[in-house]
Amino acid sequence: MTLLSIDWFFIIEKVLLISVVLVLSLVVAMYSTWGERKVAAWIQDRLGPNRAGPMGLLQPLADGGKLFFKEEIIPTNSSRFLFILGPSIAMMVACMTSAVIPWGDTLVIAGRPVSLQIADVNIGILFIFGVVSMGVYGIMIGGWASNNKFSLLASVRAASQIISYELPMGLALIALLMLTGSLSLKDIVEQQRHSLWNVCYQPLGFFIFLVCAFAECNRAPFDLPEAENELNGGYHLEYSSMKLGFFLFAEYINMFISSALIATMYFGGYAFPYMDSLGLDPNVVTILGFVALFIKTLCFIFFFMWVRWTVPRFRYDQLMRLGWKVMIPLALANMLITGALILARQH
Amino acid sequence: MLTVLLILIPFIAGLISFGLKGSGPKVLGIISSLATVVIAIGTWCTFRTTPDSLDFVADWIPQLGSQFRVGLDGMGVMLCLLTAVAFLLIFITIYSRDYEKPGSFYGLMLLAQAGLMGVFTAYDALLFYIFWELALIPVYFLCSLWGGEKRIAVTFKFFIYTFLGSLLMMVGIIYLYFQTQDHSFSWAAFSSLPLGPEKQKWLFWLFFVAFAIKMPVFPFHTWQPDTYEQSPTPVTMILSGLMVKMGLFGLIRWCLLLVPQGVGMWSDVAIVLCIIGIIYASAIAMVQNDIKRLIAYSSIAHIGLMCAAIFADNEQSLQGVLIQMFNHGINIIGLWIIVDVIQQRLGVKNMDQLGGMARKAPRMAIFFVIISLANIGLPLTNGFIGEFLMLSGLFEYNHWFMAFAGLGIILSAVYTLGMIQKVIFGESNELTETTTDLQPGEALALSLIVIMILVLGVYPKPMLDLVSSTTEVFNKVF
Amino acid sequence: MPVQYYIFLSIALFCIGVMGVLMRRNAIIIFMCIELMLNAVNLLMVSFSKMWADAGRVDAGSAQLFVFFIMVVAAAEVAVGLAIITMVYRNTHSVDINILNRLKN
Amino acid sequence: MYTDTVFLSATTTPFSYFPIVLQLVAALGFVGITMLATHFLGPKRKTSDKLINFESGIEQKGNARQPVAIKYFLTAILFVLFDVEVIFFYPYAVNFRELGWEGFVAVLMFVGFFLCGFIYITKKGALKWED
Amino acid sequence: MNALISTALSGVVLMFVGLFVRNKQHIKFFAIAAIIIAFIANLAQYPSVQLGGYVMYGMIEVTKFGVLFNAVALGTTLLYFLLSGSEFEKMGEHVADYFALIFFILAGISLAASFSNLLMLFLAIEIMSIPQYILAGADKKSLKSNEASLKYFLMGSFSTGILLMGITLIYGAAGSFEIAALGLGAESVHPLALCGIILMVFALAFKVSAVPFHFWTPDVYDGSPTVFTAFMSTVVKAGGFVAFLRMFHTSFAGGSISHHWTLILSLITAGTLVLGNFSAVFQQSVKRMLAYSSIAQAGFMLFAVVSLNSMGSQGIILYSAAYSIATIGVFAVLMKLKDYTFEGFNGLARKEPLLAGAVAVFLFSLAGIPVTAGFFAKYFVLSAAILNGRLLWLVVLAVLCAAISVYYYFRVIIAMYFKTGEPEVEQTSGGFKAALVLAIALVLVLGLFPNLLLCWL
Repeated sequence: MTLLSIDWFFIIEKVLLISVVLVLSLVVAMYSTWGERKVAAWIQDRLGPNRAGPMGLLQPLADGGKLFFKEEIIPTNSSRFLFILGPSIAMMVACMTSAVIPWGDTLVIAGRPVSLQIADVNIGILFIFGVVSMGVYGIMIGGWASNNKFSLLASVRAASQIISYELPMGLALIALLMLTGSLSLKDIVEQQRHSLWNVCYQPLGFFIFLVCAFAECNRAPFDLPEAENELNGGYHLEYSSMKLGFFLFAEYINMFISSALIATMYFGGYAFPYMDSLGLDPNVVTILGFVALFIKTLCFIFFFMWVRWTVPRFRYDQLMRLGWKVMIPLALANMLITGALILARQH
Repeated sequence: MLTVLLILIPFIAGLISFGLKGSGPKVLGIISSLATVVIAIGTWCTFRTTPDSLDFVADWIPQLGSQFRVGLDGMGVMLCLLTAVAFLLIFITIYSRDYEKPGSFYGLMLLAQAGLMGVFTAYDALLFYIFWELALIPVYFLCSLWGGEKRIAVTFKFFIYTFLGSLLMMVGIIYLYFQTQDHSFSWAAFSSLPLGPEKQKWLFWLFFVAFAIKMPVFPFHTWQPDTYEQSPTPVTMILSGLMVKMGLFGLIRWCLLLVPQGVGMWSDVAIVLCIIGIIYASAIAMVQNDIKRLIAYSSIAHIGLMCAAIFADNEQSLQGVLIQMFNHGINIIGLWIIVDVIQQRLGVKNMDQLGGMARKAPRMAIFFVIISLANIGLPLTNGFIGEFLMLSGLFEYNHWFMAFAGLGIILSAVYTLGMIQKVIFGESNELTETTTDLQPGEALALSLIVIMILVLGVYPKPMLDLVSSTTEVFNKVF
Repeated sequence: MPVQYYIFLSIALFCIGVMGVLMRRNAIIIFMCIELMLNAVNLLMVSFSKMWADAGRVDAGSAQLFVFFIMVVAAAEVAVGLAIITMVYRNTHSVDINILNRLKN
Repeated sequence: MYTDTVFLSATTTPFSYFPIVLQLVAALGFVGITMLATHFLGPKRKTSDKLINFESGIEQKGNARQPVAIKYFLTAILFVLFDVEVIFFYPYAVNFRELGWEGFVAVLMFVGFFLCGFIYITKKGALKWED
Repeated sequence: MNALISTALSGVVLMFVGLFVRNKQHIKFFAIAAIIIAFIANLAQYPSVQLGGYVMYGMIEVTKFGVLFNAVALGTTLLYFLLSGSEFEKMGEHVADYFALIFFILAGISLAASFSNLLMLFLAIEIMSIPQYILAGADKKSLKSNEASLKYFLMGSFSTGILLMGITLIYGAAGSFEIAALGLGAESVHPLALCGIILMVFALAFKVSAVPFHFWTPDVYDGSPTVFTAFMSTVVKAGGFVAFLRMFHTSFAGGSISHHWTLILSLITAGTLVLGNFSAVFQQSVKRMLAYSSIAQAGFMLFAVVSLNSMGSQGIILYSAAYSIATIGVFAVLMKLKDYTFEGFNGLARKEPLLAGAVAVFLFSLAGIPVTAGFFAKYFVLSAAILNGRLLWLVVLAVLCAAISVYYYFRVIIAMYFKTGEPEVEQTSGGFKAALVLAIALVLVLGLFPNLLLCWL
């Protein structure tokens, strides 16, 4: 169907895919909150949410509904426009990162190949990097707009933390890039499909990336920006209703996306062992691949939660020291060693 | 080598003098200037026999085609002689005076002498320019440090005027340099340039303004009376007796021969300017009461005549100018010595307060009268022959010009005689009663001057012979 | 898209930047306008790079290299500039350049 | 039709970014609608006490927008510098196989300078948070 | 190339010296040693480029001219360190950092002397500029210094933006960044290239503070700590001129293209001369007078660019040397005085004859009086313009302006020598005096034998 020389099937297909991905990430985020509480309860030997629905499964819906119907409070001292802009940016950013992640290989529907990736751009990693670094604006603007000393301090802390950990993250990715020679996430996955997963070549890089991902998501043990015992709840102290919800959701979506990203870059993405030698229909393999990716992602989400309830929070100076004085040199060393090894093998 | 010595002796003596104290500089000054006079006479003698041996060439800036090229022709010998003699006279006159910081004073004087010698001997345009500036700076410092009350502003004006002029000259020099075949600054290369009339037309002004400011020719003269008045008298002597000759010398050597057609095109304008200057200066001199300013204006008038004669473009007038350059130098220095004596004794410069000095200082009066008459150009004094030649040359060029210039001579007689009348004769007053006659140094200097005046007035042949070589060069050009 | 579009867009951005520098009084806004100018240049540089690459120049990538350097230098300028503005703010509690006329008299 | 599809899905043309634009529109729509919804859905019972800033229950003192510790600015500035240096590694990493050992040595030099700067700021105490 | 590497490395080393050397008076010696090494390293490259330029990746071309100019820049900086090195110690704790910044500026200058690619031009200009913004604001507590720094920074980066736009437009027209291969000298000039060239003229005029882009200069030079003004207004400015000269003489000299910009540039030159000189006349502070005089001198250096011949490059070398030595010297003495007005110099000759003599010689040189280096500097740039043939009006204007410049330079001399007063002068060390004598000797030697420098070209 071509009208005005535009391929309308393509657009419909993409719109559908985007809707699915967005809904999926929202649902995953919602149920991450539930999961988190369950994991916490399990680790701390408690019960966790169990009233709303079986095993408290409806709890996230109840929370969401509650947030919608809460009163919207915008403090008089705050900057109104920025106050609303902050959480919006946070949410926007969270929604955008999923665009370049290959959720699966190509399906063939009615003879037409349909890629399970919203956009396969050749600079996928850079795209994610760029979008994620916008997230800092959401927090910064939110904290500033609140005109609250705690919020401001928290947002400044958050900004410093996020940008500090962006450096080793970028360096870790460079090592990966040397290995793969491409910034396209699809290419990276395809390479892992036929060989070992990248984590085997890049254990240190993976570790650095993981730590940085924790810091980027403001997850424990790096959740200084919302350290409730010193900052009253951090940068979203003044927020209520869905604006608070956005900040919280954005955090969980980010966690989901980071997990998916780690899985994609270091653990083969939708590729799983022997996927090409099972002799199954390509469509089935693709769906299995998607499931594989999803499982890997869930594992990482669980890992995130596990760490949160295991490792105590860093002090701020420790956090910055770790970021600058340990992670950056480590990442640099990783990059150089990777480069040297690859070159040595080449000759 | 003699030529180089002319520059080197005062230069080195000047540098040494900065380190001396007490009467050391004075003695050094006398010795050095005596030596210079001897060398200058030596060059004269050499010039009569082997003129080529006076040339000296050394590499300086080969990339620019500039050399340390000095040499002397008749005019150069004469002016070097004048410079050497003038400095000797000055040093003799001021031997009995005490200046503050004598080391610096004599040092600067001697450096100025070195600069002047350089200007008169340089045969390389760049070298000429450098000496031209070098002569200026010590004089500037001398005026500003030892001058009168308003010295700073006045000498500043003088400096900026002359500096501007010389920069314009530099533009001209650089332009000519690029016209030469082998990119050379030598005088020979410059003077053999085939320049079209169009170029000469404006090149003339670049050079002429520089020289006109130095001489000074109307309307570039405004710095001069103030500067003469404010400067210490020895410096005034240098300015009026020698530095003025730099302008005339430059005009002859570096303008007339390089851009003859330009000179021809503008000679009427230049002569008119000169004549305006003559009349104007004479008129002011007539109503002047300040004796220093009177002599300053009279100098403008005389220089105006010389300048006009240069532009008259014929051998006679040129010969007159050359002779008159020497004579005017001697005469004007004599006049300044007298004025200095009066000022030293009485502390006034206003002629109304003077009078009847002949009675108290008869020797001075005699010298004053003789020198003044020479300045007017009375026959049998040295001024006569030069002025006669110049006027007849001008007459040959244009009758009317000669008439107006002659008017200047008459006016000069009027104010000079008036000056003698007011200063020497007439009733003496309380102030002039206190005066004393000449001291030995002053008397020696003045008698040397008077001897020269009379000798050259009666027997000018040696001088005419000396300058004939220069005038011959011009015969070839025109 | 034809390169003209990019040229017009970049020039427009650049002019906005220049206008901002000339008309605004807040040091930080001026600074931002300067950054806008630099980014307009970057955009134009990259589009010219594409243009010459399409025209068959093999070394057209050097323009993109140039952009990298512009970004680096801009970053260095940001570092220095922010430090200066912070310093001025600490001393005067203002970043309005109008109060900075002590040197005029 | 085939050419159009290829055109739209090729990774090197600007049109491969088209789905991202779509996603941006979708995200914008979602955020906007939710914001509006929560605005209209929630109750509005504003009191002046409710609208002042919360500072642990005590009365607010002064404006919150005061200069914060210079350390944070410093971190930001250092980030800008080092991040840009990191950017330089990207083009290298893409091409480093072609550049071989020669390029590697050059990058080692670059890393050397990077480390010089790094050690310098460390020694200067720019990263010292424990006062 | 050697100069570039050695200065850049020295900068890094100096940074670390500051971390490890406790006594800040010792840092100066490291800096002096480093600059001597850089000087020697630079000269060591001379034999290899004597016959032809040494090209590196199409980015840098080291030529005789570049090496010689680097030698001048490094030499004058050495002199500057010798004369004013101890003033750094009064600027606070970060002495080594200031030295390091100076070395980075020098790296920029040496790049400016030998770039062969527009990218390197841009980098050179920036490496020269950015440390200056910091140096201008080195006196953190002084509001004047703050203001100078901010103003310089804003104006400097603004002009950088304009420069970049120029470069981009030229690239759009020519498709190359190599200055030798731009090939714009054809019969018709691409409109993009024309705009680009004009923008570049403006931006570079900005960097070298030519009228009408000079307005930042007096304020910045006045507000900056004097010790850094001395450097910024001399060596760095000369570096800007070299970049200017190299760019325009290599790329935009040929064919019809030069007609387009020489007219603009000659107007700029005329404006710079006139405005710089006339403004300098009315200043009361010597420091500010020197700031305006640096604008005026920039006018003379612009001659070298606008006249488009080899005399110009000789002139710029000599002018850089003469102007830098003299100005650095005057500033060095100025810093020893308490009072920066003309009256502050009253009677200096009586109290400190050496200082006064030195200042007098330096001012003579700045005014272009013979036997000082400044004379030949002016001589060469004027020659370049006269050789060009079409710029005689500019030459005459320049001569008039030079006469005006005597006025304000001599005001200092008059104050020192002809007026009485009790100037407050700091005690000067023997080393300072020796350096001053060295500077005087350099000025005079170059004034007598300019070919000692130019024979290398």
